[in-house]
Amino acid sequence: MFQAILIAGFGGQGVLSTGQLLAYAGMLEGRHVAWIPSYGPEMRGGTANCGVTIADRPISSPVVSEPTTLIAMNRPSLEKFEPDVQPGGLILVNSSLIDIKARRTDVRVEYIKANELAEEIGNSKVANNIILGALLEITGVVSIDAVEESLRKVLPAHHHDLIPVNRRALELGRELMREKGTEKR
Amino acid sequence: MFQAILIAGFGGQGVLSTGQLLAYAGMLEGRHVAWIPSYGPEMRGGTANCGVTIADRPISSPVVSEPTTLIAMNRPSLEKFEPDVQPGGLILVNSSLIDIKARRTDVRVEYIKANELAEEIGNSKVANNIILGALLEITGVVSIDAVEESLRKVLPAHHHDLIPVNRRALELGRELMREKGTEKR
Amino acid sequence: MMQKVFTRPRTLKDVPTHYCPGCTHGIVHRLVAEAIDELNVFDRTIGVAPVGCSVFAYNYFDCDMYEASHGRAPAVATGIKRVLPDRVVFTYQGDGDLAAIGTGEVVHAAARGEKITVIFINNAIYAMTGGQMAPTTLIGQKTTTTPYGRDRELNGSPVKICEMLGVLDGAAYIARVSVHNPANVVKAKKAIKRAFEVQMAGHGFTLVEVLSACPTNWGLAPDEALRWLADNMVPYYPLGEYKAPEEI
Amino acid sequence: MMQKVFTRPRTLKDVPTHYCPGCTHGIVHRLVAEAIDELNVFDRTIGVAPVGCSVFAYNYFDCDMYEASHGRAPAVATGIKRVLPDRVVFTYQGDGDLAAIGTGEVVHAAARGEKITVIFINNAIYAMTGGQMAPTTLIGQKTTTTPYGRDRELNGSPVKICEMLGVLDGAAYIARVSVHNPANVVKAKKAIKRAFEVQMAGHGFTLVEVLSACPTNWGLAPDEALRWLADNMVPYYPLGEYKAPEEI
Amino acid sequence: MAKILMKGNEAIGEGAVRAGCRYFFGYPITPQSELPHYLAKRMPQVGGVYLQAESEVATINMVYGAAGAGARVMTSSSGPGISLMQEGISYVVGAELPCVIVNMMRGGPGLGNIAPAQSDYFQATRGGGHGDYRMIVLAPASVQEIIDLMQDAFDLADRYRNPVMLAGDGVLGQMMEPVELGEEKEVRIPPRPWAATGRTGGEKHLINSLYIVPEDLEKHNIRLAAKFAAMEKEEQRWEDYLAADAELVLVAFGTAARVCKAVVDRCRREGKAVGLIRPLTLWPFPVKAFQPLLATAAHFLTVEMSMGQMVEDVRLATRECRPVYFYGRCGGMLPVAGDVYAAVQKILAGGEAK
Amino acid sequence: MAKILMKGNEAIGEGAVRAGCRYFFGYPITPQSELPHYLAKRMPQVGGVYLQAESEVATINMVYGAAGAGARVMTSSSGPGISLMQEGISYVVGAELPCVIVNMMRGGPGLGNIAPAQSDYFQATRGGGHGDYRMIVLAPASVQEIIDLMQDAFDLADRYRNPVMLAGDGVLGQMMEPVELGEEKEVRIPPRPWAATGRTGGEKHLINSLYIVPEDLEKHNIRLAAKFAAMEKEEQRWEDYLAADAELVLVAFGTAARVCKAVVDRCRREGKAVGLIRPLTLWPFPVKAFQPLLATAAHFLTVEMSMGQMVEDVRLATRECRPVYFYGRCGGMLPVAGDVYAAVQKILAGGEAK
Amino acid sequence: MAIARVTFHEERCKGCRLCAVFCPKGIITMSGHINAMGFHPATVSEPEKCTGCATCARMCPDLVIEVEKEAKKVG
Amino acid sequence: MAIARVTFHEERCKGCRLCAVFCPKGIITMSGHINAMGFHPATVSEPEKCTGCATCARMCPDLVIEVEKEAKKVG
Ligand SMILES: Cc1ncc(C[n+]2csc(CCOP(=O)(O)OP(=O)(O)O)c2C)c(N)n1
Ligand SMILES: Cc1ncc(C[n+]2csc(CCOP(=O)(O)OP(=O)(O)O)c2C)c(N)n1
Ligand code: SF4
Ligand code: SF4
Ligand code: SF4
Ligand code: SF4
Ligand code: SF4
Ligand code: SF4
Ligand SMILES: [Mg+2]
Ligand SMILES: [Mg+2]
Repeated sequence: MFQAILIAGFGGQGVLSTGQLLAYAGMLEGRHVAWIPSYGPEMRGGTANCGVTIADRPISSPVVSEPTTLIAMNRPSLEKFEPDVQPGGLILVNSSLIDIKARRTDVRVEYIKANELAEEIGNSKVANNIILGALLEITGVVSIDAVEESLRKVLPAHHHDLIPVNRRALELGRELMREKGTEKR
Repeated sequence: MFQAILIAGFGGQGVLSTGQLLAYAGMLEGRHVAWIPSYGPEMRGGTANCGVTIADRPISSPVVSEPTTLIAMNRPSLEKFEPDVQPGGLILVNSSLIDIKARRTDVRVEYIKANELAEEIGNSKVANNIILGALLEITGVVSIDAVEESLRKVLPAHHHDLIPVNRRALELGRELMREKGTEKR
Repeated sequence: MMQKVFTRPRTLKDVPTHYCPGCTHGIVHRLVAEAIDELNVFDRTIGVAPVGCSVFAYNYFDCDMYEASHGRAPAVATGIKRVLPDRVVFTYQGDGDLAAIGTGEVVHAAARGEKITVIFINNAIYAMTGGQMAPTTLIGQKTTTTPYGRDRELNGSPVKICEMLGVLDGAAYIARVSVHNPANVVKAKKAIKRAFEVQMAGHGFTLVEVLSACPTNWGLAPDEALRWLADNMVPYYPLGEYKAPEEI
Repeated sequence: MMQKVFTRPRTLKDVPTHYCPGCTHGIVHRLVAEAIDELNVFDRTIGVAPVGCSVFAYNYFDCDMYEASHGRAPAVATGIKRVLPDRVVFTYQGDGDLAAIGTGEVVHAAARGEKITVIFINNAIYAMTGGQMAPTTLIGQKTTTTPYGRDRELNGSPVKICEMLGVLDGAAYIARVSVHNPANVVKAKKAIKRAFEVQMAGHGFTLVEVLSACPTNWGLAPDEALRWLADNMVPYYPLGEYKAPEEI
Repeated sequence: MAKILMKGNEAIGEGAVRAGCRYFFGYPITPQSELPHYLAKRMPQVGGVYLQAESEVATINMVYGAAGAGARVMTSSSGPGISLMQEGISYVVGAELPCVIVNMMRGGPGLGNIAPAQSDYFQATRGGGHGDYRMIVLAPASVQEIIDLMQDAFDLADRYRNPVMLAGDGVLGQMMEPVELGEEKEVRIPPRPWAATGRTGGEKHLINSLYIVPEDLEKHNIRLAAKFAAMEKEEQRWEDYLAADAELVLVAFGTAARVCKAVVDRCRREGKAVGLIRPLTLWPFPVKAFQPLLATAAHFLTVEMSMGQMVEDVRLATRECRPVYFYGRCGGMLPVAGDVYAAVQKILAGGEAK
Repeated sequence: MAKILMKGNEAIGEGAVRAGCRYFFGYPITPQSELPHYLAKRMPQVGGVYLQAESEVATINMVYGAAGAGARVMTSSSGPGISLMQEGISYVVGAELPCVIVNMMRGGPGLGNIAPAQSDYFQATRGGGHGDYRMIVLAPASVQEIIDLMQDAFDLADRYRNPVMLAGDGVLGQMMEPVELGEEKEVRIPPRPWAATGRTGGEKHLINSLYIVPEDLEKHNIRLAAKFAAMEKEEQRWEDYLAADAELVLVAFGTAARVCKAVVDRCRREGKAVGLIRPLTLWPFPVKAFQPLLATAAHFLTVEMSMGQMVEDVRLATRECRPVYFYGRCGGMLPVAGDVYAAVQKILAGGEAK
Repeated sequence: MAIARVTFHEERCKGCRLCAVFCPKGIITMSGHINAMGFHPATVSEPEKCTGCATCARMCPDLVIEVEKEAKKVG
Repeated sequence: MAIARVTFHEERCKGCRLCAVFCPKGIITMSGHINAMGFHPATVSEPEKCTGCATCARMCPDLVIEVEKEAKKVG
C-alpha cells in the first residue's frame, strides 16, 4: 500500500490537523507514515497544505509532489494542485466553497458540500472529517476506528466531548460514498 | 648584498622610524628593501622593533628572524634578540641605556653611549642616528648621503631644519667606528 | 460633481498584499505612501524593507526598494544615503527586526544623525516566524516562546525604543503613534509626514514608532486586536512626540 | 605599631600589568578588586574580559575569568549567570567594545534585567587598535580615523550610554563616575561597590561608566590626560547616579 | 513503549532534554521555530532554562558563557542565523567548549527562502568562521534518527570539548514521523574540571581563545589539530545501503538520501547494481566507507540539495579514481526519485548527469 | 615615476582610490588598521566618504546599501570581523552587488592573536556564509602587487556583480616596500543600470536576495552558478616560477610564497628541479596551472600559514595523481626558508614532510 | 440625494470588518458571498446615509475603499 | 617621628607621575635612575612629611605604593 494524500485549503480551515489525524491513524495501524506541511509563497492569509504519506514500506521523501489523493478545501487549492494528481488518483472537492469543477478525466473526482453537511449535523468545524470519511471509504487507507482512536490521543481531554460529532462526520462521509458505490471506477 | 637589520627598543624611542629611514635610503640606492614592524606580545608600554632588509635580489620574507645586525636600544631587546643574530654578524648596543654586555663571541659587538653623545651634540633625539652612522660605517649597507636624502623626503618641510643635526649624528657614529677601525673583525 | 476624497496613493502599487485580514501593516503602508505623495518626492525616494511580515513591502511601495538583512535596514539606508545624500531614504522595520537583532544598527544610525526616516512597527511580537516573543512583548503576554506568559524575571521588561533613542543627540524627530482608531490613524499620518520633512530639512535621524496589531498571532479578531492594542499597549507605550526640532 | 592602610587587594594578582604609564585602566582594576574584597565574594565571583586594552584583565583579576569576543561580554555573562545564578558576575568593557559593536548585547542585558555588573571604561577612543574614533569620542577630537577631528555631520554625536540605558526598566543601577582625581576615585569606588551590592540583592542589571584616560592615544602626558578628561569629558558626560534602587 | 508522532524540530528538543541539556539560547527563524516553541514549554518542566536572545550573535555568545560555566547547552538556527554565529563558533572552538548547534538549512544565499536545502554544507564542514578549526557535523535523515543522534551530539561535544553541529533541512524539521522515545534514562554528564564556575576555594580557571604569543597559538593550533585528527580517525559514520557490490554508488545525506534509497530500491528491483552511501557525519567525511568500494564501484553520483558541495569530498574520498557525477536541486526544490533515477540510468548507459 | 615606500595596508587604500573607489565603510581591527587610517585622511581629499561603522555587521550592510546605490565601495577587516560579515556577504552575493572586501588574515580560531596567518582560506574560498555562492579571492604577495590587484578587484567585482575578496596576511599589511604608483588614470566605472537610486522618472529597481518561490530561487541559483562557472573558466590566475620542469612543485600564496621562492632559488642553485606555483586567485583555484605539470612533476608540497587548507585544492587540482605533501606554520608563525628547504630535501630523498 | 459615494474593490477585501466597526453611520456590513480569496467582502448597506467621511477607508488595511464626495462640499 | 610610611614597589613603577602630581604634601619625586622596565621610578623625597593619606596610592594605576600608618591613628 502506498497513499500520498495532499490536503489543501486556506489557513484556518484545519487542514494541517486533519492531515496529522490521518497520519496518526496510519501509525496506529502499524504503517509507515509521514506528515509534512508546506507553506505557500504567500505565508500570510494564504493557502495552507500538508502532505500525508501512508505506506507499507519506509517512506523516502515525505514531500507529496504527486498525490494519489488531493483533498481540495478551497478553489485556489484545486486549481493549483489538480494537475499534480497521479493518473487513476482521487480528488475530493469541498463543493461548499468551490464553485468550479475539476477538469481531469483520468482521476476520480467527488464533490462534497462539506460545510453545509457539517452544519446539518450541528458543528461547522467537522467539515474536514466528512471529507476524511469519504477518503477512508474510497481508499481504505485507514479505518474509522483508528481515526477515532487518534482523536482520543490528539485532542486534549477537555475536548473529548467532541469525539462523537467527529465520528458522526466521518461516518457521514463514508455513507455518502457508499451510496454512490464505486460507480466511477 | 643581503643585510637583515633588526632595530629594537622601547616604544617611543623612534625605533620604527629609524628603520624606515634606513629602508628608504636603501630604496634610493636602487636596492630591494623591505621594512616590517613587529609588535611584542606586550602591546602597550612594551618593546617595539622592526626589521629592515636591504638586498640585491628580491626579498623573500620581510620578517627578520635571523638578523645580520641587531641594534639594541634597551636592555630587554638585547637580552631577547642577541641569540638570533647570525654568526659573524653585528650587534650595536646603546650603552646609555644598557648596563650589561652581550655574551656572544661569534659576532662583532659595539657599545655606543648614544644618548649621552646625542645630548653632547645638542639634540637628545638623534641618538638613533648616531648608532645608524656606526652601522653604515661597519656594513656599508647604504651611504650617509642616501640617508640624508631620505630624511629630506620623510621629514615634513617644517622639520627640515633638523637635517643638519641628524647628519652630524650620522657622521659622529661613523667617526666612532672609524676610530676603532675594524679591530674586532 | 463627485470628487475623490480618498483613493490609493500613487506610491503604493495597485496589487493585493499578503497581509492577514485586519493586519495594520496595510494601514501604515498607506500612510507612508500618502506622506511621500504629499511631499512630492516619490521619484527620489528609496525604501528599505526588513525581514519580518513586511518583507514584501518592496513589492508594494512603487519607489526604488532594497530588501535588507534582518535588523540591518538602518545600516543599508546609511550606505544608500551616504552615496545619494539628496535622496529621501526610509526603512520600514518590525520590532523583532529593529528592537532585537537590529538594536546596534538603529542606535548608531540615530547617534550618527543619519538623515533617514525609520518607520518602526511595534506589534509586540515576531509575527512572520510564528508569534514568538519580541523585545516589546508585554509582561504576561502569551507567545509561542512565552507559553506561560512573558515573565519579567526570565525575559525582562519590554523595551521602549522612542524613550531610548530620544536621548541621542543625533535623533532629530522621534514619535510614537498608534493606528487603533481613525483619530490615531490621522495623527500617525501627521507624524510620518513630519518625520520625512525633518529628514529632508537635514536635521538628522527620524523615527516613528507605530503601535500596530497582529490579529493572527495575538489570536484575536481584527477589531478585538485593536481594542487589545488600545487597552494594553498604549498605556505601556505612551503616544506622543519624544523629540522634534523646533524650526519645523 | 604601623598598620597597613593601603595595600594590594586580594582579588588582584601580584603581577605587573601591560598598561601604559598613567593608564587609568589600572586604577579601575584596583577599585573593582577592592569592591569584591570588601563584599567578601572573591570566591564566587566570575569576571568577563572584553576585547580592548583590558583584554588581559583575565590575567590580573584572580577570580575565575572568561575572555569574551568583542562586544559580547554581556551575552557571555548572561550565559554564565543563567547557569550559576548564585555567583557574582561582572564584565569589564571599553567604549568600542560596549558602545559600538556590543550595543545590542548591553542594551538587551539591561532590558532583561540580567543580574550582572558591567564596568564600562569610557576613554573616548579605541585604544588597543591604535586610537581610532569611538562612539564616545568628543566632537573635534582627533583620532587616527578622524584625522581632521570628529565631525558631527560625518560621524554624529558622542553616545551617552548611562542616559540611554537609564530608560530601560531592567536597569537597576546606572552611574557615571570618573577617576581624574583622588576625590573622584573614592566616589568611583563607592559606585562600583554599590553596583555589586545591587546585583547581589537581585535587583537587576547594573552598570558603572568610568571616564578614563588613555594618555598614549590622546598623545598627552598622564597628568595632562587627567586634566583633559576633567576639562572635556566631564562636561559632556555628567557624573552621577542615573538610576538606583531605593532600598539599598 | 508506544510510538508517537513527532515533528523533527520537536524531536531535537526532546532528544536534547533526554540527553541532559538544560540550557537553550535561541532566536526565531524558519524552518526551525518549532524547536524553540517546544523547549520554551519543556525546559521549565525539567528545571532548565529557555532564553530567547536578542540575536544569533548574542545566542552563540550566551552558549559560550553557559558552556564555560559547565552546562550542557545548545542553540539552533538556520542559514542566515548560522552565518551570524561564525565568529562565536570560532571562539567556542578556540576556547574548547562543548555545545550543540543545530542548522535547519534553507535556501540561500542571502535571504533566499524558507524552503529546505543543504547548501550550507561547505560552511558546516569547512568552518565558516576564521581560523583553523573543524567540528563534527551530524546529518540525520529521519525523526527517529534525530532523537538518537542528539544524545551522540552532546556526548561527542563533551568528548572533544568542541561544538557539534546537527545539520538538517527544512523537510526534516517540519515533517512528522512516528518515533519511539524509549525509557528516559538518567543522564551522566561527564565532570567538567575545566569549567569556570567561581573558584570556591579551588584553582583559578580561565575560558579563553587568546594566545598572544605566536609560539603559544601555534602550539594550541597543533593541539586542536590533533583533536580534529582523532575525530577523523574515530568518528566517521555512515549508512551503507547496498553499496558493497554496486556498480554505481549514490552518495547523499538527509532528505536527499531518503529519495536516493527509493531510487536504489527501484534499481535493485530492476536488477541494476546501484547502492547508496549515506554520510551520517558530514565532517569527518566517511572516507573509510569509500575505500572498499573502489574495487567494485565504477561510478559515483552525489545527490545534493545544493549546487554541488559534497561532491568535492567524494572526489577526495575516492581519490579521483572513479568519475564522480553530481545531481542537485536547490533553492528549496527537492530531488524527485524519478529524476534521480533518470540520472542514474544515463550514467549506467554511459552518459553523464547534469 | 619615482618609487615610494609604502605599507601594504596603505597601498590597498591608495590602490582603491585610484580604482575609483569613493566609499569605505570600516571597523578597526589589527592588522589592517593603517588602511582605515589612510582612507580617513585620503577619502575627503578626493570627495569620497570614509565612515566608521559601529560593527563589522553594520559595515557589510552599509556596503550592501552603497553598492546597491551604484557606488564603487569596499570594506576591510581581519578574521573575527570577516566572520561577522558572513551573513552580509551572502546577501551581497544573493543581490548580485559588486564590492571589494579585504581580509588581512591573523591567527585564529577565536581571538587567536594579531600575528599574520592564512588560516581563513576555507572561509574565503568555500564561502563562510550560508547558501550556494562563491567569490573571487585575490592573494597578492607584495606591496606593488597590491596596488595592481586593487584595480582588478574592483573591475572583477563589476564584471560579475559579485564581491571580490583580497586576502592578505598581517605581514603583507604591515610591511613597507617600494612601489611605483604610476600616473593616476581617469577611472571608467561601468554604468550600473540595475542600481536603485530613486526612480527619477525611470523604472523601479529592487535590490534583493529573497526568492520565496523555490522554483524562482532555484533559477536564481542556477544563474549564479553560471557566473561562478564563468569565473572558474576565465579568472584563474597564478604565477609559475620555474615549475615547468620541476620534479617537486611548491604551492604557496602570499607571504608563504615569498619564502618558497627563496627555497626554489636555493634548490635551483644546487641543481634541484624545484619550482613554485603561486596562486593569485585562491578561488577560482588555478587548476589550469597544474594540468601541464602532471607530466613532469613527481611531488607537490603546499606551504601554508595554516594547518593545511589549500592542500585540498591542490589534491583536487592534481586529481590525486601525485602525492601532495603539506608543510605549515600557524598561529602567527611564519614558515622559514630553511625549514621549507628541509621539507623539500626530505621529499626529494623519499621521506615525507610533516 | 447622496452627497457621497463609497466604492469597494471587493476582490481586495479580506473581510476584516474594520471598516464596519468604525463607520460612524454603521452602514457597512459583510456580504454573504465569498470573494476569490475566500473572504466575505464588506459592502454598504444603506449608501444614502454615507457622509463621505472616509473613516472606513482610513481604517481599511487593504485599500479596498474609495470615497467620493460632492465637489462643493470639499474644503 | 613619622606617623606614616609609604613603600614604593619600585620595579612596578611606570614613572607616570600621577602619585607625585596628587600628593598633597608634594613630597614625591622621580628618581634619576631607570628601573628594569625602563622608567624613572617615583620615590618619597621627604618621608617624614608623609601623613599616610594614601592619595598617592589611590591614584597609582600600578599598585606600586603601600601605605602604613601608626595604628592608633587609624579609624
Ligand atoms: C539573521 C536572521 N535571523 C532570523 C530570521 C528569521 N526572521 C524572519 S522575520 C523575523 C522577525 C519578524 O518579527 P518583526 O521584526 O517583529 O516583524 P513582524 O513579522 O512582526 O512584522 C525573524 C526573526 C532571519 N530571517 N534572519
Ligand atoms: C570582531 C572584532 N572586531 C574588531 C576587533 C579589533 N579590536 C580589538 S580591541 C578593539 C576596540 C578597543 O576599544 P575599546 O573597547 O574602547 O577598549 P580600549 O582599548 O579603549 O580600552 C577592536 C575594535 C576584534 N578583536 N574583533
Ligand atoms: S501575522 Fe500578524 S503582522 Fe503578519 S501579516 Fe498577519 S496579522 Fe500582520
Ligand atoms: S593605549 Fe591607552 S587605554 Fe591602552 S593601555 Fe595605553 S593608555 Fe591605557
Ligand atoms: S465614508 Fe464614512 S459614512 Fe460612508 S461608509 Fe465610509 S465610514 Fe461610513
Ligand atoms: S476594512 Fe477593508 S479589508 Fe477590511 S472588511 Fe472593510 S473593506 Fe474589507
Ligand atoms: S601618603 Fe599622602 S602624604 Fe604620604 S606620600 Fe602618599 S600622598 Fe603624599
Ligand atoms: S603613580 Fe605609581 S606608577 Fe605612576 S609614578 Fe607613581 S608610583 Fe609610579
Ligand atoms: Mg513584530
Ligand atoms: Mg576605549
